[in-house]
Amino acid sequence: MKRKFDHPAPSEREQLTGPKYWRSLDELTGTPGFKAQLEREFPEGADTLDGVDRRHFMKIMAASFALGGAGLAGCRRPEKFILPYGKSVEGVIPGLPSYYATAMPVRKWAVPLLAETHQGRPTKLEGNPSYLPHGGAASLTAQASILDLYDPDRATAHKQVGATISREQVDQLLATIGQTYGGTQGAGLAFLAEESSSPTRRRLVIALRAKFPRAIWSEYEPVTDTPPVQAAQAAFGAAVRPIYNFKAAKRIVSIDADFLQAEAGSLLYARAFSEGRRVTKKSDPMNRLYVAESGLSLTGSMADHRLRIASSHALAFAVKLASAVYPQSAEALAPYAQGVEIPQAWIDACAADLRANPGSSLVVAGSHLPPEVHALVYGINTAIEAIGSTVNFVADESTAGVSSLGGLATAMKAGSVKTLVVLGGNPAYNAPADLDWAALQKSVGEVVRVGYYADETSAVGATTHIVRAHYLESWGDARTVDGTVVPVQPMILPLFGGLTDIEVLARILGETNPDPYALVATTITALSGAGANTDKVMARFLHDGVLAGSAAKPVSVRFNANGARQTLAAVKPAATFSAKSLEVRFVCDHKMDDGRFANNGWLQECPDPITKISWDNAILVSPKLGKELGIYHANTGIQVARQEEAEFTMGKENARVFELTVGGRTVSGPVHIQPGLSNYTVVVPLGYGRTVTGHVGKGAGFSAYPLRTTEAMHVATGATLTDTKTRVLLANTQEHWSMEGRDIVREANYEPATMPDGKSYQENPGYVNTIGMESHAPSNLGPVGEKMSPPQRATQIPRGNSLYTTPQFGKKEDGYHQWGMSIDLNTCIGCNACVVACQAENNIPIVGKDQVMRGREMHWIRIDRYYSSGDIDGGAFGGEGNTTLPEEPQISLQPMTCVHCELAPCETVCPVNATVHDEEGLNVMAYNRCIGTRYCANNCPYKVRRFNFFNWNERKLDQLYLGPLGDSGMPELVKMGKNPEVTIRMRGVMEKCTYCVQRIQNAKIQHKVKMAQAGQPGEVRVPDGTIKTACQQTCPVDAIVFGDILDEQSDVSVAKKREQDYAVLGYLNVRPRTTYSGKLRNPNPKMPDYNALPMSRVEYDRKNVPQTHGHGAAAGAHGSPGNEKQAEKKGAH
Amino acid sequence: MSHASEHAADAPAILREVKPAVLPRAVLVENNRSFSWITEKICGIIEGKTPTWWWVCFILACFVASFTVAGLTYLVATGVGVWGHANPVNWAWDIVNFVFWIGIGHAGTLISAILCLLRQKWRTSINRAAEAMTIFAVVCAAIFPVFHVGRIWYAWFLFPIPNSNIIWQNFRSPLEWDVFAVSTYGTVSVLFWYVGLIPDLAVLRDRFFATGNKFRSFLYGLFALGWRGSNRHWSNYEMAYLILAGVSTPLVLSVHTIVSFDFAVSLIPGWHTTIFPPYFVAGAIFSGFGMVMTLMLPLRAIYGLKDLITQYHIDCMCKITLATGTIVGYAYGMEFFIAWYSGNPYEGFAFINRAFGHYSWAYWIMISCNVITPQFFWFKAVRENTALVWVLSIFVNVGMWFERFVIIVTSLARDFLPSSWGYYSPSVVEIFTFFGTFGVFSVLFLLFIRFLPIMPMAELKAVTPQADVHGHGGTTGHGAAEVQQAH
Amino acid sequence: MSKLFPKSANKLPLQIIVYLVVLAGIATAGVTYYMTPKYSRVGYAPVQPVPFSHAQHVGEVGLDCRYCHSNVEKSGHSNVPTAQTCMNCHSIIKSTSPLLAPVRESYANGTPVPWVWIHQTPDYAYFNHSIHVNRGISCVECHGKVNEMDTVTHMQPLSMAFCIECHRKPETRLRDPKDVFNLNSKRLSEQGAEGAKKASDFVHDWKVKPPQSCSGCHR
Amino acid sequence: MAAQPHGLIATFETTPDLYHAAEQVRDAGYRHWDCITPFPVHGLDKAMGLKRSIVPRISLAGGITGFITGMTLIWWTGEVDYPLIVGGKPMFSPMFAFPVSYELTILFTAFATIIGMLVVNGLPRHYHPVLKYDHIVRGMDDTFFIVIESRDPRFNLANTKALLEKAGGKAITELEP
Repeated sequence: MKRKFDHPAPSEREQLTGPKYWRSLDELTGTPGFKAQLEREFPEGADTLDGVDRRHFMKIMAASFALGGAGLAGCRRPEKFILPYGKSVEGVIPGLPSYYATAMPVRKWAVPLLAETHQGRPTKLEGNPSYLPHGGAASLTAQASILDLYDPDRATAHKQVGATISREQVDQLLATIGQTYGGTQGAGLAFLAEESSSPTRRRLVIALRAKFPRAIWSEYEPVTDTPPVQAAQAAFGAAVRPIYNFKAAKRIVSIDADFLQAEAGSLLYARAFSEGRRVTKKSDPMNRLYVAESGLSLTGSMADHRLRIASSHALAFAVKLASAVYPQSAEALAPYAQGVEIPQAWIDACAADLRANPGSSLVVAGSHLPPEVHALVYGINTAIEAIGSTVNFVADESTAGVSSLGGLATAMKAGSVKTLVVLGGNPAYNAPADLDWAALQKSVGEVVRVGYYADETSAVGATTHIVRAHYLESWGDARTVDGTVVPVQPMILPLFGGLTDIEVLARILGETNPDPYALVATTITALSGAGANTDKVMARFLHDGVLAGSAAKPVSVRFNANGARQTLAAVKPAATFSAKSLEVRFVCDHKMDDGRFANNGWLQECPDPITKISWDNAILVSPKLGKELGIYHANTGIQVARQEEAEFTMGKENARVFELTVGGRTVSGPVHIQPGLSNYTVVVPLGYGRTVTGHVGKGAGFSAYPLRTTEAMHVATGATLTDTKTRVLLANTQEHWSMEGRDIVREANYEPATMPDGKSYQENPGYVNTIGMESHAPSNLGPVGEKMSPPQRATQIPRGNSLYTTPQFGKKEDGYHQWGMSIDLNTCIGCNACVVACQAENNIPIVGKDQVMRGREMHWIRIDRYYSSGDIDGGAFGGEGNTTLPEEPQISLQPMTCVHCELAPCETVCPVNATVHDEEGLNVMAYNRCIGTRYCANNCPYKVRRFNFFNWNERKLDQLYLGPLGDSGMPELVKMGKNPEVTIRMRGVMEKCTYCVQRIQNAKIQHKVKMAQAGQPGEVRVPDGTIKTACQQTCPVDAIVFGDILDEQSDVSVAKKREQDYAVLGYLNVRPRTTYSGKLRNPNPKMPDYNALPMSRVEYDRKNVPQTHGHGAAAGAHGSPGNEKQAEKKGAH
Repeated sequence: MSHASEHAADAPAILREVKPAVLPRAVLVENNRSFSWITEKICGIIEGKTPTWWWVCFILACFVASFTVAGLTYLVATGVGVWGHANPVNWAWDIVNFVFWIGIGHAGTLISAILCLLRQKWRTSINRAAEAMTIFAVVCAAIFPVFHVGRIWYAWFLFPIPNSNIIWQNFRSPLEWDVFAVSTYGTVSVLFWYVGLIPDLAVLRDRFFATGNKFRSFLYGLFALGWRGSNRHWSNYEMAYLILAGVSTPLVLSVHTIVSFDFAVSLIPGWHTTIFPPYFVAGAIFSGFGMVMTLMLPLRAIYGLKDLITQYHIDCMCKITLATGTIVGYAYGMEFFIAWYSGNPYEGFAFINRAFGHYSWAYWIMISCNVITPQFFWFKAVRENTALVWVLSIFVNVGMWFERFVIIVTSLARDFLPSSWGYYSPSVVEIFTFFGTFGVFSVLFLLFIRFLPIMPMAELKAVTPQADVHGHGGTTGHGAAEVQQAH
Repeated sequence: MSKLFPKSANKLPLQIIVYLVVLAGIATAGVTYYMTPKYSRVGYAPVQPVPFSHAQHVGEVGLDCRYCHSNVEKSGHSNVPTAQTCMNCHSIIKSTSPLLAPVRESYANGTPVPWVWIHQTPDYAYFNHSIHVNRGISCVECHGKVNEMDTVTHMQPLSMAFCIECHRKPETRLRDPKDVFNLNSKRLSEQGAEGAKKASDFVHDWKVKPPQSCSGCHR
Repeated sequence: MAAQPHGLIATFETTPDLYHAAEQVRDAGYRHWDCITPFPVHGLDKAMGLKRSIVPRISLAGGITGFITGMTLIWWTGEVDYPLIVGGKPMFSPMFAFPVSYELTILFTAFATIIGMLVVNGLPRHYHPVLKYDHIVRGMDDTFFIVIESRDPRFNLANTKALLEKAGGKAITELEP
């Protein structure tokens, strides 16, 4: 379905006439009419953005249509106009999207993307399938980044001391800086930039250093996602960084490393990890993941064995593991683990497992950990023969010649900086508190800020604010984590005349041709080797979206134990922690990153995958610490469901506000009890509490940056929490954490237990069918239906035991396809990318914190997160198991969206036929027929229907309750980003997942058109794989498969045929078209915390199987060995 | 007795002398009031000067009703979001109030229809007011399903009106059944009430004409359709009335059955249960009689209608309340039993959660009001203490409201997937909107008692002893109050 | 009392009922006619900024629809030609006509010619031209004989009923694929028994099953 | 109008009086006559010799129409005109069509009953000679009348008056037409 537009070679005209813009806009820019139209569409100055020319729906194409004013032509209807281009635009067919390759730069790496544009407006981003390691996946933030482009709160004008200046003046200013400091060799000139992987920027920086040798070039990122180079320097004597090959790793140990989410290249790693995790048949191997961590990360949630340790104790853990893996080192290392309790049995069994799999094991340490841990890990990886197999090292020169923020600050304090150019970043918000950046910046005479937003940094003493272009407006380049060069290609002219970093640098440098396209072309041509033809290289580069063969080559490294040991020299003894002296772990937020996405509504509203809190961050504390702090709330008299993890009063999390004090610095924030945390580690996500930001980000969360110092950027110790006795409401989207022993997520262990019980995957791949009501009830399909093949079942809908005969799809009106989906719970890592991808594709509005608190979030797909501990008590009433929060939960994640039931209960109850089935098995929703009784949502057992309680699209989120007294209408800028293929829903209608019906229909139409034109009009069935739903397309781990279940060869049919395929709540006989593949866990029987059954299964057995109390063997078919295993587990501690 | 007398007329002369022992007969109109006393009493309420208390109540009621008007205006202007609904509780006070009011309405129909069919003559004194109550309750009830929809301007989609979108309604939906059931119920109730009013309107027409108030005479006359008390008319009229009563009886049962289908047909644990139809009907009768007592007892005191609404009536109503309350209590118990016996963990949890979960407070209010309160009616002393009966009847009303709340909200708040569990609490808007419906009801009821005969005069007269054609009833149709009963 | 109501009053109820019935009938008929797309859309023929005559260009000159609406076979949206397309000829023919001033202006500086949009589908209904014209549904089915129109006029109601009618019985509307852009051609079903046979073969061979459920048009 | 009066009206004070008088008028063979009572007097139909009302038959017809309307509507809209797959349920089934048909049965019965009753009774008829009678107000209250209409073939001013007097009627008056 997706296709890339093959860019024609640049014409000669361009070569001669300076500025070169995005290829296919090129012709446009030549026409004054288009420019005029652009000006009208995207007026400069945000104040006019709300626009008088109001258009209602996004069906209208950007440049080809516009609806005239509200004037009525007679009384029949408003007159609308068709506004065609003045001159035909090559390659643009109104009504058909074009696809272009680009990439989103993230710190030292990038996500290659494919942008869908409608007449010059990018509307949706997907991963670029040409970049094979990502397989067309995109991350959560990449999916959401398109919203920033259309953010009405972005900086819209270049400003100098408050006054708007023109683009020409900006150019002049930059040239002046270059000229001024040219004479001083750059003395007095300093740059502070974000990290970047751009080869062009690198080239320019080198040129900069040559031209201004005395200028300071510094880079700063508040969070680190690549391991410290000094560790590699010490261990290998080379500036290298590791690239992991999780696909080859059968045994993985993560030391506080959230490689599925927080590390550079997480997209790549998640994908590779899932490939080692995916089990589709008995012979498939499954990797095993050990995680030792302080917080509860997504990686931790996937762990087969999880050890809660303080981040400060990661060194001790690494030491112990190193000692166990390589006993020769034990003696020398022993002192570094002193005073830290780490269960030796855990380490020994884990180490034994690693040793047993040489060359296919891998140990990963979190980037935030100090170099000594990394050095040790390099040693361990050497010992287990990981280097060269599961981890490779590539040269890393990114830190060469780069000053740190601290270095820059020293220079600024000394007064030696006269002009500071801040490229991106937001140091005034996120610099370490001990630097007092705001004051420092004010002390500098001239601060030129290049920023996308007029933010904190622009607000404190920036003399000039230059609008920075969004990456979708920029020419640039970047490298993925494996070093592959990818283009950053603009989809649209800079809406507000923004500049890119490279353009700024080029202009300061006084480059003869500061046009960013030329800059990039020069770099790429050079990278392609001598004698390359720029035009050809660029055409190929932009078409593919990757520069072939540019991936970094692995270098061979030799572990140098002595060098590594030197890193340990300065190590101080590990602290011990208690409620009086806590460890604070600052984490890069799942959604806000370091705060850069603060004004991105999609991300703000997206719930954190673990805490399920949206719009806020919280101080996360363990249940044990919660008890000691006295915030463990009281139970209701008789507990009928398990204790809730947070205090939900009136359905809203009413969190207590605590002051968190570290080293005399204090911030206050709400406390959220988070099972799975190290007892005395407090986890604080960064990126919230922005003070100068747009409407969306204002007031979201609190900033933890004031607690951070240069010395303790990621982990701080000696913290205390004090109750402020106040409370704040948090928007938590999931009130209850326990599955309550229900058969919702069905799990099994991959391998049989030491005493086989028939419940493991290897013993019974169809284990999912032994759980749930279906397991002991007659088949819903009835004897006839049971014998049918899946396509027959899909079309003939066997009556089963129903009173009614069901209408068949196999009639005259029958469709040629029957759609279905399968979701693999085993590989889903809960990254939320699908949630935002769906939001972008389907024009799903955000509703704001207040409405999320009420439970009115609109996400069509959500990730349900359950904890299970096996402690649940069988009876509903009371029982200790029901009244305590697990400290060590197992996490089960489940993407949940409309499952398109064949016997849909929602359809039956809709009085107006607004939701019915189509002939291809979709449960469709006709918005224009819906009157909004909400009965369907009530009757949906999966609770996936979403109601437009207000006119989310037309009203401001802070004025929802004002009704007609509030402002109405969607800002023009926001309208541009909407998908024209999907109706914008008005208030009062229900909506839900459609299986991306617009993609299905377009694919069917395009296929039919293609076949008709090819003379094979009878070929109407769309080949498998053509249609991908938005969630499927972006899923980094390919957990979602969608397709035609009539085609027995299709991926989805194959997935559904697997024995571990089951329907959630299957006993209801609603026959969902979306089925799930059961989750597998792969624990090591030799581990002390080994569980013979997954905890959710233990809970299921406890709740549903009559208690046998010690007579497990006699429990019969549904026996409950979980109880004994549970006892074992408890005993082990 | 009258049966015996009829034959006496044809019996041999000798037997006429033999007076059979008179069976004690429940006195429906006490103190042997005459026909004209009844007319005067009932018409007097309408013809008299508007009492001050009426104005006070009316203005107060209008004020309260304005809450509903304001609440609904705000709702329509802004969106359903102004209520407290959210996933997973997409129905809450709106449907609670709907079922509550519909339930209240049922006693009215029941009193007039079922008791009419069963020849329970004691119904005559309360049936007019009860029917009025039905209609006004249906008005209040209808507000909620109509306004709870997200796009009220498309509510006409609910009716099978041909249009250029050529799409029809889904007749598989209980909500569509509801549309027909409630609109039929409303229509038939109004018709039944109106038919009953025709002879009384004729009385008022003629009385106003006699006193020279031509305007009011005209108005009443317009609706009296030229009724002239012709016995040929009475003959058809009585038959029609009987048939209306006959169809109203299955109607009233079907309406609440269908209302209960809204829940029973769904698959939510706590809703999906076959006991609902009888249980809802019993509950409706229960709440309806509660409301009848709540309304009639003060009226009886204010207008001095003790001779018309006698202790016997109160006794009967108390007993029905007791019976239906006990049925409802039985249903509560049965639900638990079935939930346990079905072995369905979702079902079992739903009921345990009702009693002991987050909403247990509502559950126990419901139990104490609906199951425990009516048990007081076992005692004659309680039944004879009008003030106490009135207080208890209010508890019944409260309890039945909570019953609907418990069924709807607790089931939705905790259904299949714990990830979607939630907690519903109402917004100020819906509290006021609901509160206001009592104002709407009161406004209508006050208008009713001011402008329409609150009791069916013709029917009352027909049950007086002197209405008997064989003269056993009393001395004379014009007998003054002081004339003692002949027997 | 009867003194209140004259004798004539007895006839009134019947008269009122008769009047009401008549009134209701008129109202229903009126609503059905005046408030449905059959009335509210059909016949809409706004004045366009340039008095472009399809009759002249198609009927007389013989231009193919696709000369101007060049993407109709590829895209869901049938494009209105750019000024450049007009200028292909009009830079030579009538190159100074004042009526063509907006086109020339548009060509020169890009200001779009504000053509009034006639055939609008509602925002929630998605119509795709390419699938129809590629599979035997002619322009004329929805747009009427544009080749004979001096001013483009809305010819069909384009209501849901209109769409569904054809989707239910595609064989009655199909044309030979080569006739799709020939607005004077006849439907297969109007070409006698042979045509009807062709139509039913068309439906069978091309697997023509137009969607009749919501998802076909509403997304 | 000095012409033929509408009829004669006689007053009776009690129900037994009326009852017996009615029997006499009935036995005298009058057909166009009527009793005016403030309430339905039990047994008077028999005394007047009235046949069973035909209203029930109209009601029955209404009910059957209602039921058929419901079933047909649902069958036609769901099975014939626009079949849609809804919740995997059949396009038409009497099961789910029943509640609506049932309600329509009742609705149509009620309409038929009331309209039938009014038509049979010749109502609304706001003008009627009886209503012009001065004491009609009491007839709505506590008095009973017998009216014998002059269009009755047996009507004879004197004889009829005598009959009424004999039957115990008081205040026998001619009614203006």
